[in-house]
Amino acid sequence: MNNAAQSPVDPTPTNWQGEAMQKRIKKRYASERRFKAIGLCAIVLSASFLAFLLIVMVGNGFKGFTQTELPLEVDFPALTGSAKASQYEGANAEANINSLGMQNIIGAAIDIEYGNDGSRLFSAGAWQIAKAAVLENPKLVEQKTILYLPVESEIDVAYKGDGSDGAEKIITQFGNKLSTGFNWNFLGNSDATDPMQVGIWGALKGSLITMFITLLLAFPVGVLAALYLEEYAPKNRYTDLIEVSINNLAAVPSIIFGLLGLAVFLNVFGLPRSAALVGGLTLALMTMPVIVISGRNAIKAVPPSIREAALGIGASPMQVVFHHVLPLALPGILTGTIIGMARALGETAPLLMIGMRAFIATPPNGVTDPATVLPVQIFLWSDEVNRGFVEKTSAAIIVLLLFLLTMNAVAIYLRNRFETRW
Amino acid sequence: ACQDQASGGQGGTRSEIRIVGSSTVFPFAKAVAEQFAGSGNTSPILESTGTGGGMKLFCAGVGADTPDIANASRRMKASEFEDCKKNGVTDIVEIQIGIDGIAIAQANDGIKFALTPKQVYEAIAEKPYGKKNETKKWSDVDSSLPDIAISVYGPPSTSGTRDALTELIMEVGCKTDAATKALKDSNEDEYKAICHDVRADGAYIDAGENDNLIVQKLKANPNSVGIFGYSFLEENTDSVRGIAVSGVEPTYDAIASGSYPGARPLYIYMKKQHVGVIPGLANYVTEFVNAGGKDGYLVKAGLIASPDDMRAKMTEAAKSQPTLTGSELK
Amino acid sequence: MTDVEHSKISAGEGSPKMTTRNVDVFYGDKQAIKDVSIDVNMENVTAFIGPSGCGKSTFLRCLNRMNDTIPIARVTGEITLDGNDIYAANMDVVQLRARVGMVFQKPNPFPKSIYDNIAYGPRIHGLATGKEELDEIVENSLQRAGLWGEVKDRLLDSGTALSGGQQQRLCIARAIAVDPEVILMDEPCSALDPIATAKIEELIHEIRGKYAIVIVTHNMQQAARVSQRTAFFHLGELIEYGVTSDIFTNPRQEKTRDYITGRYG
Amino acid sequence: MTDVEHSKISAGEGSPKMTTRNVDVFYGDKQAIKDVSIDVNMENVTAFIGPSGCGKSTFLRCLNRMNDTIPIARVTGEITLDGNDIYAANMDVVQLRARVGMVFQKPNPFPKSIYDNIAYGPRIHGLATGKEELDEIVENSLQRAGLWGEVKDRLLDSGTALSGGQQQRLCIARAIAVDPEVILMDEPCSALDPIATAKIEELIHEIRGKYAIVIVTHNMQQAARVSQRTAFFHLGELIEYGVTSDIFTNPRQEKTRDYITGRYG
Amino acid sequence: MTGSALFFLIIGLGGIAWIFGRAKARRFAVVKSDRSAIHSRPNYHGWYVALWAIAPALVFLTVWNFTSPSLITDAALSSPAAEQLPKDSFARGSILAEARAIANGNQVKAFNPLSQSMVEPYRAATSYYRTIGGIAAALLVFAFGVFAWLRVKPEMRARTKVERVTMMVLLFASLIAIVTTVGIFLSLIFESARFFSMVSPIEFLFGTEWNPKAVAGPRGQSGFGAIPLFWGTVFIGAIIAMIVAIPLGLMSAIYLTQYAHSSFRAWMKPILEVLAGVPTVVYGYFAALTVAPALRDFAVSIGISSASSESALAAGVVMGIMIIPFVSSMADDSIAAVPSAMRDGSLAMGATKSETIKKVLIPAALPGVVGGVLLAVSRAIGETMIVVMAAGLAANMTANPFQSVTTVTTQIVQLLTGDQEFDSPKTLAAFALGLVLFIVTLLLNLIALRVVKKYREAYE
Ligand SMILES: Nc1ncnc2c1ncn2[C@@H]1O[C@H](COP(=O)(O)OP(=O)(O)OP(=O)(O)O)[C@@H](O)[C@H]1O
Ligand SMILES: Nc1ncnc2c1ncn2[C@@H]1O[C@H](COP(=O)(O)OP(=O)(O)OP(=O)(O)O)[C@@H](O)[C@H]1O
Ligand SMILES: [Mg+2]
Ligand SMILES: [Mg+2]
Ligand SMILES: O=P([O-])([O-])[O-]
Repeated sequence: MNNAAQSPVDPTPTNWQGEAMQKRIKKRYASERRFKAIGLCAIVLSASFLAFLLIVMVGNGFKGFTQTELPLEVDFPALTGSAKASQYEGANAEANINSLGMQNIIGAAIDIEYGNDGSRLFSAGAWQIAKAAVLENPKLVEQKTILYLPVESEIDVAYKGDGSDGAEKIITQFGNKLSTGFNWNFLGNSDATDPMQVGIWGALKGSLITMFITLLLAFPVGVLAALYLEEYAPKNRYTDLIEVSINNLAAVPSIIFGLLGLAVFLNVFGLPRSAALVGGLTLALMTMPVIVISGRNAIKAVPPSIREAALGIGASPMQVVFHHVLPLALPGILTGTIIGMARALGETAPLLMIGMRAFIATPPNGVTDPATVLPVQIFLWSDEVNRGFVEKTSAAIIVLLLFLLTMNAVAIYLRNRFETRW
Repeated sequence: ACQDQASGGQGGTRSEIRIVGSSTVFPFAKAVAEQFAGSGNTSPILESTGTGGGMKLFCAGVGADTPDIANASRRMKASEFEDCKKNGVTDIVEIQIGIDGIAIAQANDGIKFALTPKQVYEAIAEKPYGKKNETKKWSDVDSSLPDIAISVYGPPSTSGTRDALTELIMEVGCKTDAATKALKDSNEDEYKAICHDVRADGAYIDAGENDNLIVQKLKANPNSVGIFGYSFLEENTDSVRGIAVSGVEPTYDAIASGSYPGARPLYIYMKKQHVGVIPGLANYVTEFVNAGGKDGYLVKAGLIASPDDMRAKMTEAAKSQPTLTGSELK
Repeated sequence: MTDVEHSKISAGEGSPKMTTRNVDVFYGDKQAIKDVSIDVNMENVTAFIGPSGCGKSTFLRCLNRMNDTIPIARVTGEITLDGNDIYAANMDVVQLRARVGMVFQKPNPFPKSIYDNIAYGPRIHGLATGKEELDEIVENSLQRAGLWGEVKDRLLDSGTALSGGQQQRLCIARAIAVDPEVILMDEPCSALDPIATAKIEELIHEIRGKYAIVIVTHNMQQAARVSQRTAFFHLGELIEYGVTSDIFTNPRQEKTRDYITGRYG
Repeated sequence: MTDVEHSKISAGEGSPKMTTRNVDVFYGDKQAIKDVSIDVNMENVTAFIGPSGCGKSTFLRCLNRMNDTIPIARVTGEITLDGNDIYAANMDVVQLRARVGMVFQKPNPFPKSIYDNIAYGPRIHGLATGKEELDEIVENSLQRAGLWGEVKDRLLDSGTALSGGQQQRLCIARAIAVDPEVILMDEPCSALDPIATAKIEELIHEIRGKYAIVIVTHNMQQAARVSQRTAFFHLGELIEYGVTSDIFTNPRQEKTRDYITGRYG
Repeated sequence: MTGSALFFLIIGLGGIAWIFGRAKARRFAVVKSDRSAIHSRPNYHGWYVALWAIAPALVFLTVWNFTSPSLITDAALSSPAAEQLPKDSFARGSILAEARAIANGNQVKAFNPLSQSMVEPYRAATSYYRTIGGIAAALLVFAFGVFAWLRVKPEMRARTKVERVTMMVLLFASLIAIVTTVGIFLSLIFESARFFSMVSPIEFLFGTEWNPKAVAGPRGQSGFGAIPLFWGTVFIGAIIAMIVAIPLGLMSAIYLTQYAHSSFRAWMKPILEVLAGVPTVVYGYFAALTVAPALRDFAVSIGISSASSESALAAGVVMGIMIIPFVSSMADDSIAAVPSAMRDGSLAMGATKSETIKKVLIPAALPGVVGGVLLAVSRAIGETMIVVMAAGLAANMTANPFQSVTTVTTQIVQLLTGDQEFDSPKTLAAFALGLVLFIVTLLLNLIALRVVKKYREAYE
């Protein structure tokens, strides 16, 4: 077999310096560089998608935190027939103010200063600002004051640089009087028809209540189930079934959980529609498998030698778990929980199924109150035609992303801080 | 005592008004609700479910877990009234809050054209005059129409706007064919199938109970046509414009005067049995009626005020709360 | 039982603290220990030697039922502690393990402070009624384990921050702290350097008066140095058990001789 | 350089194919190879022996720059192939590795067919101009690796389906297929049974005429059997390098003697 | 005593029981220093007594919470004030509820004047029954507590018993997963069965016309052919999204694991992960607001006049972006699982890095990558918000990515928001679609997990 005649390789040792070979190698290196560049491009492209998305959202949304205002001189004594400040203090302040007819007062003040057409300039809910101002400082009703009230949405949009012709005209007319102020309404109000009046507080509160319920249910159940499966479960058909169920639940599309919530919580149990309670329950079912899986991984990462050590000095299996395994696995469990909660916080589809998309103008005060949540609010606003909603939607997205990124950052921090390798 | 347990002795009451129903009335109801909440009342809970869906919920019974008010973009049907009665909802107050027209609209930057009920019918019916609908482009319907694909975003079958569309436009178009018209007496089912059924091959797109969505889709697809309540047209004149039907543009005056073919009244239905139980229910209805006046804020939002005599009647009705007998419905 | 076999069971005098009779251990279908009978005496160090995989660890873990933690492991035969069958239904495993302490091959301190490492056992068993008493137990155990001097100023440092040899002594101190009667050690020095090993051997030497100690080792020199009795295992069987000096100088079985002289293993 | 040291570099006659001078290798701050200078000759088998962790593999991997794949590894000193510095900037690593082939401790055939395993190298280097030529190279390499007879009917089976010894021979055939000048083998038999080992040794014996072969081994008998020259490493240093028979019968250094006689390691 | 007060009372009494149990155990613990004589630590005896004391009382509390309100209402109704109540049940119920709220201090002012008159009877009845409830609960706690306390003996295996209870709690927690799965399955099956009693499954699964109608009219049910939906789902989720996600995800993973400097990797990996953390509603908004119009303008400018703003492409591309980190982390894992010996073997042959990756690593990691892609597909087809906001509603069967298609999830949302009549096939169709989606994603997952597991085992 060492017969040279039959081997083409033997007689002529490879000429590595030959021209053909050198060319070939050049080509191979070129392809190497190309491949590497493609890889880099893929990453840069993926990252720039993210950057682009964030820039678009922040670019649009940042305007949502400001509003355009016009000054309005209100001569309260004249318009109210000299109301007394003392009426608007204390327990009955709210009721008394309502009876004052603030809407008419402001309407009249607008007519005086800006003519009969003036009310077109102001946001329909502008008078509520005045009401709030008086509630805060009842002395106002005894004097002449200048209030800065939000303008009508079209004008607001136009003043921020993207308006229709009609609105532009008004802007040139009142340009010197218009000013920009921080939109406190946006942080304090709930849903509304007028984009100048909308706020995220209602949705945010709904989100917080929903998340609270989710956490309350999913965390203990998830952790206990993880403990059972990892530490105690005998290996048999039933525990396999549990295991398969959990793995599959983690992969079930979220909308299916919405169908479950609708069919079971609403139709069978008759829980109230649109309530944070049902939302929390539904999301808890969705989050629990995530917590179980991450919990099991964290528990698995606790070295068996620790368990042996504890068992070896006479700790009972329960003591081993609660004294050693659980504390050591806790950072990992918490990381998984935060990630699961972040997912739940951003979830929309299942909540649509259980009616958390109603128009709700006041923040919820309890778990059974009708509520909506941030992502659903974003979804609802995104459907609005009024251009004023574009910036509000993006602004709400910024708030949501801030929450989510904070949660993720905490999770990453926890993971790095407590990442112990034994 | 048992009865008290069963019927809400424990279920109890609620402090906020619950409203369901028409997506056409929804924005008006929203505005009224906001106003209502702003003057010191608990904010009502509103859900836009479409007229038919709203009626279902409304008629499900009396009690805290059923809505107090159903908005409707058409009158309650006798069958729905029966359904209500069956479930114990016997005292229903009907209030006409104003008028709306179903607007056929397109984006401002689309190719401008006008339509007749006949053309609309032939373009979107499942079986125009009994034959399968083969049209793909508007020009297939009528050569005078532009050469663009038929793509109509419209309301779903549960919606009042859809009922208005079939009754006020499609049926009118359908009846232009004598043979089909004759069918009405001989074979009502067949007649309904021919005149009311909307095509399902993608040319007519059921956009759900969300008229805003249709406006958005029109903005994005200038070659599409949308069908929705006039108020949405009025609110979005910077992006969409109405298509003249039979030569009449959908304008306030045309609809108010009845010269526009697609005009129809809007209603709200209130459970009288809930008055005095749900705080503020009657006040809300009064507010609604007042807001629908010629200079009320609903008109600014695109509602067309009812004629004065009807308004007077409704102001009275909000006060005295007469209940429906069922005989006035069909 | 033949004569030869019988002679294996009890090596030398002294009261048997633990006895085992005809112990078989199975992992699933595989038999890891075959019919082993041995007595372990107080105030003695018993060494288990034998080639890798012969079942030394398996047998050792029978003595405090640590095998219970392996689902597929099954133990038959009789094992007694002070005459009570430790596999009897009414035997409480937790208590058994407190009485029969264990030290593992790889030092495994808890990731807690040195103090808490030692105090853990006394705490769960309620051996101390107050802080002072606990302090005393901790100091005592550390002293006996020869670690007190090295750690007395850093009792609140983590146990895992110690060196390997210190960690192993910490583990021994931890075992001592619950005041066991028997201490099982599974190759306690195999992860340690020679100096640390010497310290541990010295420690075993010092504490053996109070406990029955059983030690598994690969290192025959170590067995010869620390133990009074030696058992030689081979393929799950107990080949020979006797006084250490006899085993090393004058083994009765050929296999033992072969192993000791390095013929195989 | 002292005399003794110099004598270490080149063991015996023959033209040096590769030379190394004062090679140091660092992993991060840790020095794994200290000032090693060695010549490797054609048509010779050079064996590297030494206790575990002494740096044999590290040094071997310097010879075809496989250390480049470890980010923290840093090599200084001079290593030449046919007189060209292989760490020079203009040295092409891809070519170098084709010329200096390597066989690893654990057989690592690609999860491809036997044919594709062998053809892999010739394909990427463009050594065959057509299908027939490639077939020929494959057959040739397998024949030289003594595997042809066993696999000629199943060339399309996966390489991972072979037995361990066959896999290792496949890896050798794969290395041969690119027609290298030097073949490095890092404990090629340590994962194999004695029969497979014998086959590999026989194979080395057969092919050594064409290549310079360097083999790392733990097994001193193997070094004695297959190599003509042996280098003994200890703690990263080259203790002794010379003709194999001299090293084994008459080592100059005490450490070498101790190692060879099994005093430690 | 209100329910929550009663709850805290019971817990408080349980605490006392704990102390007593523990104290008793301590006494003999001190006396008998012989360890083998006392089985469990005093703490466990405490827990034993406390559990006995609390558990039956809590069961009682649960039952009482359901029964006592009706007892109270009955009592209140038997008072003379109740005679003025209207007969109408809702008004009546509402007045009672209000009276109850005022009596309980949850409400200050009566909206209905009649309520005020009922407050006093309510208050009386409430305090009467609360007293009864409180006493009963306390008695229960006491009785069972004493029973358990008497059983505290040195040899009593309190620890074992307490641990058994704990174990049952753990087992119960893990059963919830099964209950949920069964719940999902049953609710889908149940509603789907109703649907299929109205619409033939054959028509549903193989029909090509999707135009669901609400009323089951005499004209029969047509318009429930879901093939266009399935096609749209596959087109967007499994084709377009994957065309975006697979190359980008795979190449990102390759670059990060094989080429990138470790510090670059440390930064880039979390950044890519953020892509996965952005809520889907945000992607949907981004797709609808930015991507879709841009793609439409582009399509029109190259002469595709039929381009729709809710194109399959817009939804698919954005979904693909969302999936990138998913694919890349799966690919990352699979490549990392290839033994480095493989890589070394190839490099030692003189292969360049890219040749090694393309010819050795990727083929070796292929099963893992494929499994990962299957998981990604299952995620993509179950994704809802992006398609709801950016994909169309028109059930087209087109392969033109610039036209609009609709998906299963879009239609589920469409069918179930707004009006819901659970006797109409239109509403129930959503559940049938959900069932299909559930089964398909389940199968995909099972297959993918199996593939990945097999692959992992191959290299272990
Ligand atoms: N958990 C287990 N499951 C199955 N078989 C096991 C298990 N533990 C040990 N074995 C088997 O039982 C036999 C005895 O193992 P054991 O660990 O007792 O040996 P050993 O003498 O301690 O060895 P070493 O000196 O290596 O520690 C071996 O064949 C081993 O493979
Ligand atoms: N990738 C690496 N990173 C850091 N240190 C390493 C690395 N590889 C080897 N070392 C260290 O370098 C020294 C030499 O290792 P090397 O693998 O070369 O020894 P060896 O003689 O081949 O040992 P063996 O006979 O066990 O293969 C050892 O101390 C080892 O711990
Ligand atoms: Mg062992
Ligand atoms: Mg989603
Ligand atoms: O929502 P509708 O008004 O069309 O019923």
